[in-house]
Amino acid sequence: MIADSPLFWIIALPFTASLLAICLPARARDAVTWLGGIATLSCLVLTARLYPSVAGGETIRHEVEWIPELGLDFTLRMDGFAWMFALLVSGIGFLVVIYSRYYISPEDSVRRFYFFFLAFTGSMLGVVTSGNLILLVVFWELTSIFSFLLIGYWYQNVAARDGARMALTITAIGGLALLAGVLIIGHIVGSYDLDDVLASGTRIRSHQLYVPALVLILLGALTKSAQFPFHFWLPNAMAAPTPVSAFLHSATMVKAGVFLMARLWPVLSGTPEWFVIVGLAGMASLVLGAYLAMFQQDLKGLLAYSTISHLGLSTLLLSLGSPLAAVAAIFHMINHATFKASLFMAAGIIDHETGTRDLRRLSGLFRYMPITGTLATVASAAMAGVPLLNGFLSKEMFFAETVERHADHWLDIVTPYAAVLGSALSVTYSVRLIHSIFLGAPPESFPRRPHEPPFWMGFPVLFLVLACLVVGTIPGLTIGTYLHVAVESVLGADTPQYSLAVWHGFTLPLAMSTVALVGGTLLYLAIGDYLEASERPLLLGRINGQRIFEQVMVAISWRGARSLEAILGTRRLQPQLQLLMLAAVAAGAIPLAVDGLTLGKYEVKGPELAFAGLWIVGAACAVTAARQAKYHRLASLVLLGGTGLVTCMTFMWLSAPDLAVTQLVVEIVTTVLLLLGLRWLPKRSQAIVEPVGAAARLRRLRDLGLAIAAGAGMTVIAYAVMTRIPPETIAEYFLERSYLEGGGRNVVNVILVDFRGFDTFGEITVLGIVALTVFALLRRFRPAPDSIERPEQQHIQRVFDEAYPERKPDATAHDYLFVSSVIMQWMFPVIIVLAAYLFLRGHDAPGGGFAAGITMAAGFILQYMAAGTVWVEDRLRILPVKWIGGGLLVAVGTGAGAFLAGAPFLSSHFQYLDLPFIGEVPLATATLFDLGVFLLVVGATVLMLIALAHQSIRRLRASRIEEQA
Amino acid sequence: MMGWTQHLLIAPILLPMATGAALLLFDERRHRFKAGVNIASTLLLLILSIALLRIADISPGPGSLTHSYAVGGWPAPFGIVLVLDRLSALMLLLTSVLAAASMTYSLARWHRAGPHFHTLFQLLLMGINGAFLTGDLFNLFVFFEVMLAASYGLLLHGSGPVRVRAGLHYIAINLVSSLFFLIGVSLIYGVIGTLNMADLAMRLVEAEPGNRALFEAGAAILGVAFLIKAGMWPLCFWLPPAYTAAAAPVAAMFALLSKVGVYVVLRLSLLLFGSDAGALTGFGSQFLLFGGMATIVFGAIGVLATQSMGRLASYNLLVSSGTLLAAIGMGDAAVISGALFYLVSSTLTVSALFLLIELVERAQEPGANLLTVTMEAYGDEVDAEGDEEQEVGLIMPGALAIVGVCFGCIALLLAGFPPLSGFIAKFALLAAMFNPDGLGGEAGIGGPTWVFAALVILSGLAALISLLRTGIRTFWAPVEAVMPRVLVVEAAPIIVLIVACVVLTVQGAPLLRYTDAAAQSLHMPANYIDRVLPPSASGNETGEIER
Amino acid sequence: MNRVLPYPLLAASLLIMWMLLNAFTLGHFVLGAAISMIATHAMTSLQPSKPRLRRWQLLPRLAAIVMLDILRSNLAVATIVLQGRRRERVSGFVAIPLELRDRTALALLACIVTSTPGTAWVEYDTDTEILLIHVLDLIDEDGWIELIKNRYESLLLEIFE
Amino acid sequence: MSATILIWSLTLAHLMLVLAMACNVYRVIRGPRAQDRVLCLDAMYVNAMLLVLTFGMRTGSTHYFEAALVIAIIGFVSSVALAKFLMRGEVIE
Amino acid sequence: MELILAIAIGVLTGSGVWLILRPRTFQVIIGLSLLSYAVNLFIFSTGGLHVGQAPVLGPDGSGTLAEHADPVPQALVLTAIVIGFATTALFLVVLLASRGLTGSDHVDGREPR
Amino acid sequence: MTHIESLPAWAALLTALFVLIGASLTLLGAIGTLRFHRFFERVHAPTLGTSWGTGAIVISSMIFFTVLQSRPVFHEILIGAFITVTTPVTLMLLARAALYRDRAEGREDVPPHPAALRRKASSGGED
Ligand code: NA
Ligand code: NA
Repeated sequence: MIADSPLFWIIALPFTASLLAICLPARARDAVTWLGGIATLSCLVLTARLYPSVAGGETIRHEVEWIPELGLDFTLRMDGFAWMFALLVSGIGFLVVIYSRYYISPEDSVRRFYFFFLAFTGSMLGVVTSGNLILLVVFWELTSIFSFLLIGYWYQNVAARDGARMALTITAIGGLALLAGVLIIGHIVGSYDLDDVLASGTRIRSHQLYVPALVLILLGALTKSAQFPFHFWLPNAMAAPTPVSAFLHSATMVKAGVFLMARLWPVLSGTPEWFVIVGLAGMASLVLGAYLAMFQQDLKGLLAYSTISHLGLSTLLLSLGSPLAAVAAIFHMINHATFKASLFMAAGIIDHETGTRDLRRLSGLFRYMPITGTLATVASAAMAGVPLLNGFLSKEMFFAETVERHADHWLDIVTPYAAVLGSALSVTYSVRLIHSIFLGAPPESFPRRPHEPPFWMGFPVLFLVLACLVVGTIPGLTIGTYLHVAVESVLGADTPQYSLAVWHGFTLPLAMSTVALVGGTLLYLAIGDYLEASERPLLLGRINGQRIFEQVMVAISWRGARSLEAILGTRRLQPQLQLLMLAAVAAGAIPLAVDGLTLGKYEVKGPELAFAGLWIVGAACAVTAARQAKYHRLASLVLLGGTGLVTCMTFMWLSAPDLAVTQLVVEIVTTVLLLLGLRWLPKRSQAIVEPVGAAARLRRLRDLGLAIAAGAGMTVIAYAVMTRIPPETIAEYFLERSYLEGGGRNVVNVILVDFRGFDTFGEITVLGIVALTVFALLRRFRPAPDSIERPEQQHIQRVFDEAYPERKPDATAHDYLFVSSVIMQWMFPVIIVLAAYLFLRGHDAPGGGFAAGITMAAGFILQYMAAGTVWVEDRLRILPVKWIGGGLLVAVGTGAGAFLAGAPFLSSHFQYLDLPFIGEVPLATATLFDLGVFLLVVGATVLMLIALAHQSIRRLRASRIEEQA
Repeated sequence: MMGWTQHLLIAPILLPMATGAALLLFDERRHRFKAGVNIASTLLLLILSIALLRIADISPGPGSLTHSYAVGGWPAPFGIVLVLDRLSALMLLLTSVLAAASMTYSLARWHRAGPHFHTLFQLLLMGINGAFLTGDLFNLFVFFEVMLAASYGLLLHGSGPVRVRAGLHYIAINLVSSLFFLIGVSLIYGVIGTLNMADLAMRLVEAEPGNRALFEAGAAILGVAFLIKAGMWPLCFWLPPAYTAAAAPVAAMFALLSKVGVYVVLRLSLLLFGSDAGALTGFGSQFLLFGGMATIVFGAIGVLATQSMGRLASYNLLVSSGTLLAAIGMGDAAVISGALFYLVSSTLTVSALFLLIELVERAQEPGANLLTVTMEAYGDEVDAEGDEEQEVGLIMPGALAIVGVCFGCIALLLAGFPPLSGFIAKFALLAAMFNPDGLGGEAGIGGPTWVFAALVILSGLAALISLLRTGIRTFWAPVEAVMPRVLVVEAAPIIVLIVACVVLTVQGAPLLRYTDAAAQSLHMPANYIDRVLPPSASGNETGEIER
Repeated sequence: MNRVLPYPLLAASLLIMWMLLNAFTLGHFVLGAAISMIATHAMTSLQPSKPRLRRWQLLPRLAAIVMLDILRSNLAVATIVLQGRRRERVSGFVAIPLELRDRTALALLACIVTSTPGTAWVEYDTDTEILLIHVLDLIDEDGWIELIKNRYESLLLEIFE
Repeated sequence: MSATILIWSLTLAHLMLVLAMACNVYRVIRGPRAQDRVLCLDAMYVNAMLLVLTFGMRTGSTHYFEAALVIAIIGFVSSVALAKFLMRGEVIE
Repeated sequence: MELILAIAIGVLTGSGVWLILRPRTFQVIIGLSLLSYAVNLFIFSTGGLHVGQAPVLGPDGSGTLAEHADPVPQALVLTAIVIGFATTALFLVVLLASRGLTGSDHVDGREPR
Repeated sequence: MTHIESLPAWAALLTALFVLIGASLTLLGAIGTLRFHRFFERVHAPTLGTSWGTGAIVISSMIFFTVLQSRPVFHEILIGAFITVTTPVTLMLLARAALYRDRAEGREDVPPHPAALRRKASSGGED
């Protein structure tokens, strides 16, 4: 079971506690702290209790299937190395909790802090115990995310926001690279399981994808560990609360990178590529970090650069490829964690007590806080590599390794010098740290009067410093066995002989240590005052990583992206439509060009003169409509009608009477519709000046070309289709069964209401939806200011009418329709009969519900035109929305009626009913369906037209209200 | 005779249709009643789609899982058939989940922002479901139109200059694309003589070579129409303005609309141009691959370039479209399985983001706390009385924190960061790309695959950078954050969608097994054809759900 | 009768229309009757001005006269078109004071005038009751006034008022 | 013989009617005024209707009747709308 | 016959495409209408051309493709006509709303600078 | 064209005659729209087609189908009737609109409104 495994709980506990923390009430500050302490302590204890099995060389595994298909399993795996790190993480985590109890001020949200902190702890423990590389990436990214949230804990500060963002951006880039690298590893190995991967070192190194995998994984590791050239995010992350820095930037987060390099060291190391990349990064970080640390005025900044430098040391060690170097690297990782965590916490105490972290303002603090001063001094000494402290031991091993020959490369020759230089600089900044803060004259005033912190706040520092001392003096008795377990689990059979003795005799490494210590101290004596006064580092001061990063980010992700977006995209409609057309023309033309177009020979009778004439008329209308649409809208509309008419005639000519009828009625209603709209468009006479000149001409020419291409393409395709021998189509089936099984002679109509009634079902829905949309839109319609006025004609006629008061008001309008409206009204019942005729005939002859519906709607419109909206609506109560709903329901109800007969939706049923006197009457459910169509079409058409027409009276109503006001 | 359960297949179309139509018969001002009916219908649809998913997934293995329903009792290929397989069932479920979320969200205020919202919403569902279910090319056009028409209405829902301006472009472009659709379909009919997709696939093999060029032209023009909908660069510039302008619950549904285009491309390209298609095998796949990758690039650039959250979400949608299209272009079953997982996850995420944006904006400016609806309806004599009633529902405590957490989760999901399903999805895609024959296979990795993989990863990075910028600006930078008035019905759907993503993370394996089976069966078009076309096409006895 | 069938003539005409369109069978009589009833009722709800047909038996005579006149005018106008500019021709407006009040009758007159090639109904002012027509071949203005008034208006007055 | 005459006369009628449409379309295109265009569009409708009738005779089929009837009964609706637009600037008041 | 119709379709398409690439909304709507004529004719033409062979069956109620035109494209055109009508109406209203709300009848809702 | 051959000669000739008459009248009307120079003249032209142009073709159609189907076919008469009734509506409205537009532009060749005439006359009487 899951719960049985302590390994599982080591991960689960912090996460559970984290969620609990955020759920606790805001007042329960102590409870939250206790929760954090218990969680970390439990992890610590759980980890510690695993020691016996780990020490026996066993690898504890805990596997839960997650997505086995993809090789992703929730595999936890603990060996000595992981154990060592888990201990470090949970141990220092616990100390940080104790410390934070006193650090986090009452104004800050403790819940939020522990939410993030514990989740981070869990993620970090996940990273070290992941037994599956993908799972490792998961936890890896989680550490990035939670570190982002922790760094941004005081998000009110700009520095915190910027630092957090930069940290996340850099580490996330690295994390993604790591993912890619891991994927390649998976591709090479065939598994993401760490054990499998560790067993496939040779295979990986000899694979052609080794270099990309290596580069990507190193990208992940180096960014995480803030190694050159990705180091710059770490100093900016110092905006985090100090406990966070103590935890993340000494012991955990940044350690993840070197941890990973050590973890995969057996698999990836030993090649020239590894040596060069890792070595360069490590060496540069070592020296540069130490150099820049000297110049820092911010206490935490100094520690941050120092961290970069010390991690560089570990990295450099790992690059060397020798097992002994790896041992040293692992040892230094542990040592660094202890002294750096204590230093960070000490820095936090100083900041907490004095209110500043500025080295220039801090001075003579020893007098006020001797204990803290002592502890910090010891820790600094460990950092500087002073003998009898843990830092000295690993540094000694480091020197010993650097003088060895590892590769035939200039880098290898430079290493010892760089090592000494870095160590010397490290001594310099360590001395400066102590000297500047604790010694010298106390300043006139601190923001607060400093004193020693409460015992439990100082306790973690004390504990860690003691650890430095103990390890530094009796390494063999203390760390020795544990280190050996860790080392052995990484190196396995390659584990070298090494000794952790304090004294190895007068060796070259000792000499190097001495040089570094003396040189560093002398350097401080020489330039200490300069450092104290410097604004920015010498030489490299102008190179500000943060600024470069920000500039690059702005350039690439903001300005660059914006200009690219503008180049690659557009927000204007015309270019978009051009692209659409271009795409369609290309889509049609390319296959034809590639596969070759063959024109068929099939032809219905030769060209007919009248038909040609018809299309001369049609084409003339179309082309003129296109030319006139800009300045003469009405003309264009009329010409469009002409084109439509010719289209109708074509349908008629070519055996499609149904289409002819439908197109006709639609044509008529569309014309009315567009005319209704025309009233709200601006007058073209007051036209906006259109762009002229060469560019505009070119644009028009291009559009013309596109239009001609599209037209030509359609001509070719249409001609090719028409002249082919027709394929065997499904149509035969319809012709055969239309009458026998569909009960109708008009095959088109039977297809529409029966064979493919489902299409019609959707189609009327479209019409209904559009009508509702039109209605909705027009309810919110606001005419443009220049359209609100009555049309010019009405204005003139009104003036005329007012000039002749003896006539009725609005006499012109009245007289205009006085006679003709009579005929228009008398046509109403005729149109109803026509609609009924088209509807009932539809199944056997041209017509059908749609044509009937539009016809009926035309009848209504005619009444509106004849007598005006108000007049009609006083007399006829048309509820078009109900017609729409009713029509849809009739259609769906008819279709669903088939369910009762156990047949699929829309299955039709027809029979001949023998009525007395009348004879046989065909009754088809399809007719009922068509009734639904009819109802909907009437409703939708009327709704659209009337909604438009209502705009005119809305305007009247509005102006009337205005007049009253 | 058919049992009632066998009609389940058509229910996802009929139910929303009937609901939408019935709602028209009631007075527009009965908002609560209509909302109740709508939500009940949407939940029923959710249950229905779960049932259909179970039907589609009832037996193990990829084959013999296609169910067909001959509408009107006319056998395929003559009549219209609806086809249910794993892919369509998955899309149906996704639709109904999003619908339930959006619908709930809209109850806070949006459903009263204009007339007939509920009907339009239900009819949109009808269109989407129909597009997923139909096995007929022209019927697909019809359902596309239903869907588009409803989307026009919903996009314009609430009116206002921004929406109308965006709507004009959206409608113009979709009208043109509908014309392309028609040209493509009719050309295919003219050349091949059928409209049924399965029949088409079958006849294509026998089609004479002389007709092939014309068919290809038709298919390509059809493809342009779908790719416009799916949002492939350079046919996608309409999408960000339109989706940004739409009301939040509408935009959340729109996140699915572009997936309909993707769905159709996937369905048709594997059915018609699959491995059995002879000379037509792989037609257009290169184009999809490179077009998809271009779309990812453009989407990622847009993601980086934008300041507005709406556009951010839209561009993320483009990225996801591009990813899916390129994955289809790769044509590999494993990749498509990953892509389907990605589709589900990314759609849920972007929908959640679209819903969230409004709440976030409410937190940014105090004015937004006022009813946006009221502001827009100001001075409208028709709607005035409707806004008297207060918004319904409880006000969410701790809204800002919840909004922030949701935003964080969505950011992780979009960027494809662990631990949420966005990561699983991208990992599934990448793993399939790197290991086309499964982990440990021998197949190498081709050049385009490298580019595609890089783009998948880098687009996530772009999303991260942009969301980080936006998130910090929104949640961290303001000195005095306004406590937004967020109703429970607004926050709950977002949380539910995010929780769904969490579930996808934890229960990734079952879904991946499902998508795997779906992808496998897509790669066996013969199965589909056999199930859709009755053994003897002349038989009358059809219209049953066939197991 | 009035309530069931407010416009009997209309209903009958519609019925005839229906049977012309379909067939003269009993079935279509029944169906047509139903449909024409519906249509008539729809018309009723519009409440149009109801014409009072006094002597509807004169209608066929009017129709015959008009058809013949139209035929004549057809030929006349066709000649004009064919002649083109060879003949001097004056066209112009003629104002005719009318006595006809009934709107339906006016509509009928309008149909007659307009359907006759060569004359076009242009404007009717309800206040002055003056009809303005346009004549294509205006030789004798008074002749046209006479024609309209005597030949058509008087007959229409007889039928309607 | 008589059949030939009928066929020829129907074909001729087609041509004449199409020619009539062409004449009308000239005015629709050239105007000069909007009323000319509307007038001639209306005339085109009538020409088209007559074309439908003659075509019905030529094919001996009654399926074309509905189209002609539709033009006869509601063909004038759009022309009325256009005319009213010219007069009042608004189709429905 | 085929050639005439093909050219006609081409001319309608060309005019329509030209118009939808224009900047004024009214031009676009006329263009869309012309394009839908073209597309309807195209759909129609894919069934092949037939004169005097309407797909309306005789009294015996039987028929084959030899004596009747293909009814399927006709049915498709009918659907397309309906949808075209609906969308024309919608586009019209949207362009009016756009003109009303933005004050411009440019397709982008603002005059180009 | 088998159906045409089954037609008796007299019917065929009669049909042909009426068709040609109708088509010619319509064509002449259309030519009229080309030839006439003013709108108010052009307005007369289409009536050729709508009156006897339509009439002749309707008659020929009735003859044709009556003979062809050996039963009375009269429904075409409806077309004639409705064309006669509806065309005037268009023409009246259009002519009046044209008149208004000409008056609004102050053209001299159209008569003023009757009301204006009357006022002129009455004011003239006062003088
Ligand atoms: Na100092
Ligand atoms: Na006349």
